[in-house]
Amino acid sequence: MSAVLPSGVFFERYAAERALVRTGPQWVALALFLAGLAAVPWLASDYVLGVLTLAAITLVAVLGLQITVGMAGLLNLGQSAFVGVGAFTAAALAAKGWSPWVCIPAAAFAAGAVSLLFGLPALRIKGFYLALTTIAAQIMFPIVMIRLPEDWFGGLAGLAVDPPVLFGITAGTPAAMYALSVVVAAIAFVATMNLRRSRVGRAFRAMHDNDIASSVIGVNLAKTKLQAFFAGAFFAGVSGALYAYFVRYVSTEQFTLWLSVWYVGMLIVGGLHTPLGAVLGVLAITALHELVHAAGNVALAGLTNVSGGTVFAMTNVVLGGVILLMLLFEPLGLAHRWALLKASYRMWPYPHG
Amino acid sequence: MTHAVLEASGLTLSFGAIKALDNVSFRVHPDELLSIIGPNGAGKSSLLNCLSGFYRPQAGSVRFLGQDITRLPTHRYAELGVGRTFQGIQTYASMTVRENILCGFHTRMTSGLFSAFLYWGRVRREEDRYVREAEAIIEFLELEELRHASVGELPYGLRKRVDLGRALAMQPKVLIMDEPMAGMNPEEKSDLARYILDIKEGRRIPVVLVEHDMDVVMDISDRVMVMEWGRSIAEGTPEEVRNDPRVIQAYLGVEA
Amino acid sequence: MELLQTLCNGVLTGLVYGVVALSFVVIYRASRIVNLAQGQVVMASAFFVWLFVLELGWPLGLGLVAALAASVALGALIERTVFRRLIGQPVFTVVMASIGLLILLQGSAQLFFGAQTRPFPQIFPEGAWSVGPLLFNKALLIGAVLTLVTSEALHRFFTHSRPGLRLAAVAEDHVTALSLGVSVRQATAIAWMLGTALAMLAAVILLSGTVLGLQAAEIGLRALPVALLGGLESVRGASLAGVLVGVGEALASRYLDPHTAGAASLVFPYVLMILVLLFRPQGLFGWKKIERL
Amino acid sequence: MLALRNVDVVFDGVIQVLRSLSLEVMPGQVVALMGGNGAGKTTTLKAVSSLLAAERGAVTGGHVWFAGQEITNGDPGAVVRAGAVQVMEGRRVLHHLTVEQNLRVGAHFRTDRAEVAADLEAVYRYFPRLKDLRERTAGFLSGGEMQMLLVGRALMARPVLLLLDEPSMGLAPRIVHELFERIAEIRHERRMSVLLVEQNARAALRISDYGYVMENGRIVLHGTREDLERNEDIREFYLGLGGADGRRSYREVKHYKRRKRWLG
Amino acid sequence: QPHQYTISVSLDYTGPFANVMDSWWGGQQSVFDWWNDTRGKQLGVKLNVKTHDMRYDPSMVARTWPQVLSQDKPIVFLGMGTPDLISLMKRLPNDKVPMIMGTAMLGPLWTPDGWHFSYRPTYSHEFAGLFAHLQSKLGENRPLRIGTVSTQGLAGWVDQVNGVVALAKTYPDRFQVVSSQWVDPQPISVTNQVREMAKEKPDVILVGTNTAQVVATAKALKELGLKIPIVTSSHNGLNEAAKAIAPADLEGSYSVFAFAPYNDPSVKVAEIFAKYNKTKGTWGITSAQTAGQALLALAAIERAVAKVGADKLSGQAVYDALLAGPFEADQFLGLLPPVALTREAPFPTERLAVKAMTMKNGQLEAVSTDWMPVPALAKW
Ligand SMILES: Nc1ncnc2c1ncn2[C@@H]1O[C@H](COP(=O)(O)OP(=O)(O)OP(=O)(O)O)[C@@H](O)[C@H]1O
Ligand SMILES: Nc1ncnc2c1ncn2[C@@H]1O[C@H](COP(=O)(O)OP(=O)(O)OP(=O)(O)O)[C@@H](O)[C@H]1O
Ligand SMILES: CC(C)C[C@H](N)C(=O)O
Ligand SMILES: [Mg+2]
Ligand SMILES: [Mg+2]
Repeated sequence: MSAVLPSGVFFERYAAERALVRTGPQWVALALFLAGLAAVPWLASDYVLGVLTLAAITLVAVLGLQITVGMAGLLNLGQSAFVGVGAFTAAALAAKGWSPWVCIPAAAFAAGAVSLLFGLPALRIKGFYLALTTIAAQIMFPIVMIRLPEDWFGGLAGLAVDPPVLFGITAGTPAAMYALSVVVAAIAFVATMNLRRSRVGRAFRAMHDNDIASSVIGVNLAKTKLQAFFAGAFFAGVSGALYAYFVRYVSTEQFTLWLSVWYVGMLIVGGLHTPLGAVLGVLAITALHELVHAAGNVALAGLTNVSGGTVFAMTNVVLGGVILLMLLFEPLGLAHRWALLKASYRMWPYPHG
Repeated sequence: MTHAVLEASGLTLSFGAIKALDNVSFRVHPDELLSIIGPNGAGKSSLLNCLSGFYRPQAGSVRFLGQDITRLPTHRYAELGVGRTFQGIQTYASMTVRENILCGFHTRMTSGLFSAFLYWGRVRREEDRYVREAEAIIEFLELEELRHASVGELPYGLRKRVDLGRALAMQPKVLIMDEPMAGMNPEEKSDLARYILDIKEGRRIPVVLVEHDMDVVMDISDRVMVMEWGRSIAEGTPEEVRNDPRVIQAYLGVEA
Repeated sequence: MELLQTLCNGVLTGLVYGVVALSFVVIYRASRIVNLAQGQVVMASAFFVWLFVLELGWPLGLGLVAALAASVALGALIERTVFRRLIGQPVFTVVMASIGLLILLQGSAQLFFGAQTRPFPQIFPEGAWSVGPLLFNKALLIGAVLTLVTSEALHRFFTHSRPGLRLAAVAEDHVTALSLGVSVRQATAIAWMLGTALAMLAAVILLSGTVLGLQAAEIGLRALPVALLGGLESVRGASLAGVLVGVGEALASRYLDPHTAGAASLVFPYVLMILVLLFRPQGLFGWKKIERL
Repeated sequence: MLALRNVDVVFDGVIQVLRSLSLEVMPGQVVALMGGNGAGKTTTLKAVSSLLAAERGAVTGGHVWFAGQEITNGDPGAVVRAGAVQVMEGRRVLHHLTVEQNLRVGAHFRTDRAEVAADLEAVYRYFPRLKDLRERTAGFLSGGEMQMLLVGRALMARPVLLLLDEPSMGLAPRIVHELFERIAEIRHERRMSVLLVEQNARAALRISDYGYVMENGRIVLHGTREDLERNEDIREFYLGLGGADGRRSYREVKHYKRRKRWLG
Repeated sequence: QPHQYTISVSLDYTGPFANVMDSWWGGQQSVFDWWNDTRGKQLGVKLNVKTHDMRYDPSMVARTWPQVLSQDKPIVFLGMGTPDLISLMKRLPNDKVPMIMGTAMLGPLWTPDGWHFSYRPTYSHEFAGLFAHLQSKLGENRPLRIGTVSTQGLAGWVDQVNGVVALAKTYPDRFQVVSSQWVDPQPISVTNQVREMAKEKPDVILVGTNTAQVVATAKALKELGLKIPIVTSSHNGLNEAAKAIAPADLEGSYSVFAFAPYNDPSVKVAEIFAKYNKTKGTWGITSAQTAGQALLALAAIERAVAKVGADKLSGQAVYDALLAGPFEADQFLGLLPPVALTREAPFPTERLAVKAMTMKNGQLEAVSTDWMPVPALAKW
């Protein structure tokens, strides 16, 4: 569906038309939204702050997934292994006393580099088969990490991480971690949007839609696939670094296939075709997750004859159910719903374009 | 006729027992529109695929502007200036018309992954410049109304036009087209014929055209090559070819 | 001799992977659905067996029939509520749906049955037969024979019967199949019923006389590389790839694990799969992807 | 035989493609459906064959009747069994099956084995090229060969109504000519009706009894073959016959747009 | 009015240990309810216990923790497993909340000056206690030959083997690891590996991972016609395995842990559990282990009340109490040996002793009535 603008809005320059924020009301909405984000630490409890922090950290990884899976069409079920590589890299460097300014980028590059290894098969392997090589990354991750020399990544023990120190301030409080994570997530979001509207992002999408035609158009498929893996894992690395600072400990058990599956689930629910989908998906699933969790804890505290297992099995039931319902009734995700909503609002009262 | 822009010599290509191309040679000269016709399965598309680097001939060579490009990787063909459109639909369904066309500029543009994240300075200027060029193509192909329409939702004929737009964006030094007119009505065909002539004459890009619509082929070609069973069986002006009994027998049928 | 024993055990274990892989393949081959939740389906079937045979105490034969019926009913339910509605959607969406299903089934199993480990009935005889110096685990040997027989029967069904041709059309492209009047619904229904029946067989072979818990679903992840190695479209390929993986794993466990502290046999199936896919992207016997311009 | 009454089709809940479209095909009749790109011809066929649902589309108003039964938003399988078979655009052969297997899938629901075998021979007679290629994997055929296979496959279902979406696309002139002769022939042999979407209007009209012209999801003109062949606009835009004299060369087409619309 | 304080508890109702959670929580819940009813009343203290489902997930712990701090304001936190340890270890000293574990510890967590404690040492220590006992019973003067079955990929599992290897290195004349086999977490058959191992003639086979592997190992032994005792840790004890295979097939196998067998007549907690338990859990190894955890917390609280008074309890007070010298066994109702905590390690390193159960004639019974001392082990 083509973008419908409010009537009366037109552009005199192509550049203005391609800007991410285009109309006055959009600027106002953006400002309000940012103000809201900034106000959270004063309004929310520590727990909610923690939840939002983790959501922001997760968002970075899911944005990466949006690039690899959504834009480039390379199914990746091993994102959490790449997050893990980032987390371990950041933790190892932080333990040596490096600042976050070094650790976070280093984590990103390390994860990106490792992803190239698993991206290589993508040069030959396609579609669903590719998903399996990424699962392989996931399975090999703990096995390799544990076997590496202990003074690299802590071996079996894993690594403890001190809170990040930024601008001379120790970001140990929930509010500081929140601020750091949200800012990074915002940067990641803008970067993803930028990628989408520029040459490399278009090459990703072109390859997704029609790889062989793209090669004849001049897209170097090998390079582009590796770039797509790299970009997705780069974000995963950043997410991993933040995660390390947030949990303050990294060990291999934290980066499971199950988590990778979750990332993909969030992307599905949000809609994998646009970065907005990643945002909506992470928010929706996090909210739902917390809701079920909270209800479960209440039930557990109140009704002692309810088995905890029963109450909490509902988490998976509800979340799996939501993914299925989305696929059945809105396969393009919440982002599509959002776009339709905007369109029908703009075209109101005419129901059909 | 001086040197050839594109030159194939002795191209041979088989798939198992099937000989799709059997020692095919020909040249495309500057400022010329060469049509290739022939019955279904004669090997026309296979030939074009060899010329654009998608198939690798088992024998023979392809020379482009004097350079032997037979063994180059596929994407290098585009970089050097071999542009093409495809048989059937090969556009990018999830992108808008303008994005499809911008994809054609891929080899001309230079921005990389990290500069794309930033979208600042040089990247932004580059995007601006190529959007302007894309708009010129959109205007040329009269797609203004649809520049933001998603190509997957366009009807067949318009997608073919987008395909042409994308090929033009490759800023080709030779344009290869595989059945661009298929699925169009005479009016649309005449539009497209006009575009093709404009491309050849206005932009001075030589064109290699595979097409089954004889009216079009005979009207707009400078030269016609006829293929059958993977071989070139006749070559000449449209007039010569039209009256060649072999061509009539193999291809045109009694009608023409 | 010991090497021979290692190989035999590898073959038997491999055929267990094979039967699970077969259940992946059958679903794919009949409906073009890659069901990542197949491990969970196996687990669910196992729970049904436990339910009827041990919990309700039905006679073994009756219990197994009831469990089979329940598994197939589950398959039909999944097909009706989820995959039938996704007919015509891209493969990607379908894979995603199977991920949703995976999470849902894992949760539901815990909800209905709880997470504790429980016994699984002894369905095949216990212990081992010795043939000369070689030992064959009875349950695995019977399972292996069942696997081979089933796979051959299914192979015939898919390649030589008219319904098989119909399923091939569906596996190729839903919309085309629809336009030919092939009922994609029927195909997906068949796919799921066959797939769950096979999952039930797999559960019985896998778990006979051991413990059952939510972790049983992990067999899915062990069998997935096997299915891809054989080629998702190839019924016979599944058991063959299973044997390859089983033997390789046994050898790796014996000769490499001591030097890698157990890493070798764990990653072996994935490494083998990736290596083979690099040379045959469609798996050993899968359909080659056709790329035309 | 087939009747569409005031059919509206909407995709995705918001994109309306057909607007109150009505059309009729009588038994044994060949009806041509013409119109520019995007007019909604393919969509019309899909509304009949009930293939809209797979693309998130649906008939939201009006009725589709076929062989005395309402099939609006019906089940595609039932429609095929009732005898209406669509040849889709886009060369949708079953890539990994052989040519012959493709043809057999076309007859998958028929139990009259002998007749099926006879029909297979008939298809090979209509398209001798397919006979040469019978063991070939369909995905490797050339574009035109695929097109023949598609038509052949549809015939294998013994349709009473054949819905052809641009069958001549990509076929060599001689084959087009033969194809239309075949269609005319088969239609007489089997008293089959055909709803023919065709850009090659000259060839199409020659074998048609009646024709419709679409624009923007609506029928804007319809009439018998003679009526249409006499219509100035049809001659100019669809038959490519400029005015009264013969064809105008494609070389001489002017730059400015001359299109005249029947409806805004 | 009694003074009210909160104890926060980490549970796992949706992660890998959900299967034992009813009994797990039951052990803690019944001890706390009993205490509130009896000694708490006397002391004028009421403990509110808040449970949190941490799903055995470190990120869940990390994000729940600030909330636990600000809302529960706990004076003690009862951890459940590794995720609690790794995400909180570094924070606890700042947050001034002591954490008490009920599980055995792992080598990598053996660090000084923490605020996390367990009455149990590492799994390897516990095994060592049993191995020492078995070695002394060998009847001949040679090392005990140990085979291990475990899985790569999960740190806790690998560490159990590492600790035992370290044990053998420290006492080469008493213990020897003759074969280490690595298998799938849910193995289809371990016959190959067990046969391989049997060539080295192990006296015992250590399976520390999970019940599935215990069952698979027992089946393989039976298939091969071998009788080698299996040694398991507490959380996948023999009674779990005995659900799947005839007890006869586990004959002679051991389960070892640093608390008394739950069915030992001297263990008084069993009665408390029978009276106070509100969960679906049953009295067994799991509930005994968490009851011990609760008892240690309560012992520290009582000591703190004595020191600072019922109205001034705090995390700091409980922490100080934990380190203020050994707790004698009589405080633990027969469940635990004396517990002596120091700053040196998160678990007692002195006066360590374990008990074990073995399968005899299809019944689980205590290996010895006395606590079996654990040989001293250096950090590995
Ligand atoms: N990749 C391939 N694998 C196997 N056979 C092929 C392949 N590509 C083409 N062929 C075969 O080569 C022959 C020539 O095909 P090609 O597509 O070049 O024909 P064409 O002249 O373009 O015909 P049409 O006009 O019908 O498009 C055909 O018989 C086709 O089946
Ligand atoms: N799945 C879809 N979703 C949204 N819009 C669609 C969809 N399919 C078709 N359309 C729109 O419906 C209109 C009619 O399309 P249709 O394919 O029926 O045209 P057509 O007459 O067959 O054209 P052509 O001659 O190019 O094949 C077009 O504008 C197209 O964009
Ligand atoms: C619950 C326990 C048995 C878990 C394990 N020992 C751990 O600390 O993680
Ligand atoms: Mg062709
Ligand atoms: Mg159409």
